[in-house]
Amino acid sequence: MKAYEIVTEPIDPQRYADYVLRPEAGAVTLFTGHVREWTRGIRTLYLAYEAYIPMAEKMLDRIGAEMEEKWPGTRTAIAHRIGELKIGEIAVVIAVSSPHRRDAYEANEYAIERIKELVPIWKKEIWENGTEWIGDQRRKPEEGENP
Amino acid sequence: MKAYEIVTEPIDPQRYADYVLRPEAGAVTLFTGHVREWTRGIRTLYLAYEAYIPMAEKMLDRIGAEMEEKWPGTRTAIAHRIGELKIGEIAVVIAVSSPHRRDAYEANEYAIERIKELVPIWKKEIWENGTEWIGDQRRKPEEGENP
Amino acid sequence: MITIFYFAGLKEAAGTAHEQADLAGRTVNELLEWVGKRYPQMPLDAVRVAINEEYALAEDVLQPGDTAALIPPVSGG
Amino acid sequence: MITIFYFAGLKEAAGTAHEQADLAGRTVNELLEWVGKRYPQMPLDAVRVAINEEYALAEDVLQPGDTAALIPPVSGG
Repeated sequence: MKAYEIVTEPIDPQRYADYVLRPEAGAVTLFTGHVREWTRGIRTLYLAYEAYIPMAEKMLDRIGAEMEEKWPGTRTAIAHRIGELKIGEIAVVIAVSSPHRRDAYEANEYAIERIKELVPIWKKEIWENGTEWIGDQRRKPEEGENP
Repeated sequence: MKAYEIVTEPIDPQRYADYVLRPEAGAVTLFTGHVREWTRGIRTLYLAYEAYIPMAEKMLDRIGAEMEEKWPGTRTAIAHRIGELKIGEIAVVIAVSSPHRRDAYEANEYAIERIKELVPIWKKEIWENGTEWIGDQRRKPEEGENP
Repeated sequence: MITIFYFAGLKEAAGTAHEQADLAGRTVNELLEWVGKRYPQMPLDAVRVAINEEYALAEDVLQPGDTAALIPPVSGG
Repeated sequence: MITIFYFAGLKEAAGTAHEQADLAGRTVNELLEWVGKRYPQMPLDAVRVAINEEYALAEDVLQPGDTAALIPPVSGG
């Protein structure tokens, strides 16, 4: 595995937690983002993720570098899956280890916020009655509200 | 497994993450606290944890109830291991699932802070040249500073 | 009679994990005074007391059959 | 020549994932104008442009051989 990667197969989060653990780490935070069945009353059947893979991995790597600068002593691994994902499956995993817990929480949350700003990955929701690329300007069926 | 438990065997964190996952959960945060080899320049050989088991489980259960009140829709599982633990092994695991990620981070961090205030568990550090019950008023060898 | 539990460093100072004492009707504060006289080396400054697995106040009164646990500063996590 | 990449909804609007165009020497802004004329239905309001896998500024100038990716609002995580 790479510390920052786009993958097409199911994610085993424990591999990323193991990757960041070191003898000086007292705390590991592991975030997993999962496909939700219900979002604002609309039932999702499954999701499809697409990425601009080389740029996405470069941006994940950059986020990791930002984290090491902001929280020295942390170690990070991030993976995002693309392709079709079923309900409950893991889309993204972020593992952070740190000597102290505060940094592990803060750095981990920073990572997911930056991923959502920066990394060229797109989510398409597939419902019973339609599909939508999330993040774009089109409206959802039956709702008329942007996510 | 119980959602709030004191255990004596090695902790498999994934069991707790799986326990809290539900179709409406978009985010799972998993915190693991590990035995560190080095703390303020002193090398730890291993740790020994002791608990007032029935009260500790009751307090973990109470922390979970506090979390469900503060962050409705979250689901939590917590385990703390007692006995002798080697470097790198997991002493505590906190798994929180939530529809949205912000709550999963906040509630998880709340749990570890409350555990450190409230739950009757004690850590004894074993070094090459001595031992100490952490939290008590005695001083460490070679340092003269309370942790 | 009540049962007193000692943990961590307190257990080492007492040389026992638990004992019984005729302290029913006494307050938590009086229990701590009794323990302090019995074990002069025991560090009681930051000790909390739990009665029947719940943290108790200094003025709470022990009932016959209660379990009183002396809780030194905790260090889980 | 430069290579233009389209993703997500933009790819569906363009009907292609990538194409080549003679836009070396033009700015990122001019690239977006060119795309907007070519695909009038394409939603370009919130689109960012990456040149060679780095986010670019509106005034950055395209060089021969560059790859320009149109990045609609991202939704990873």
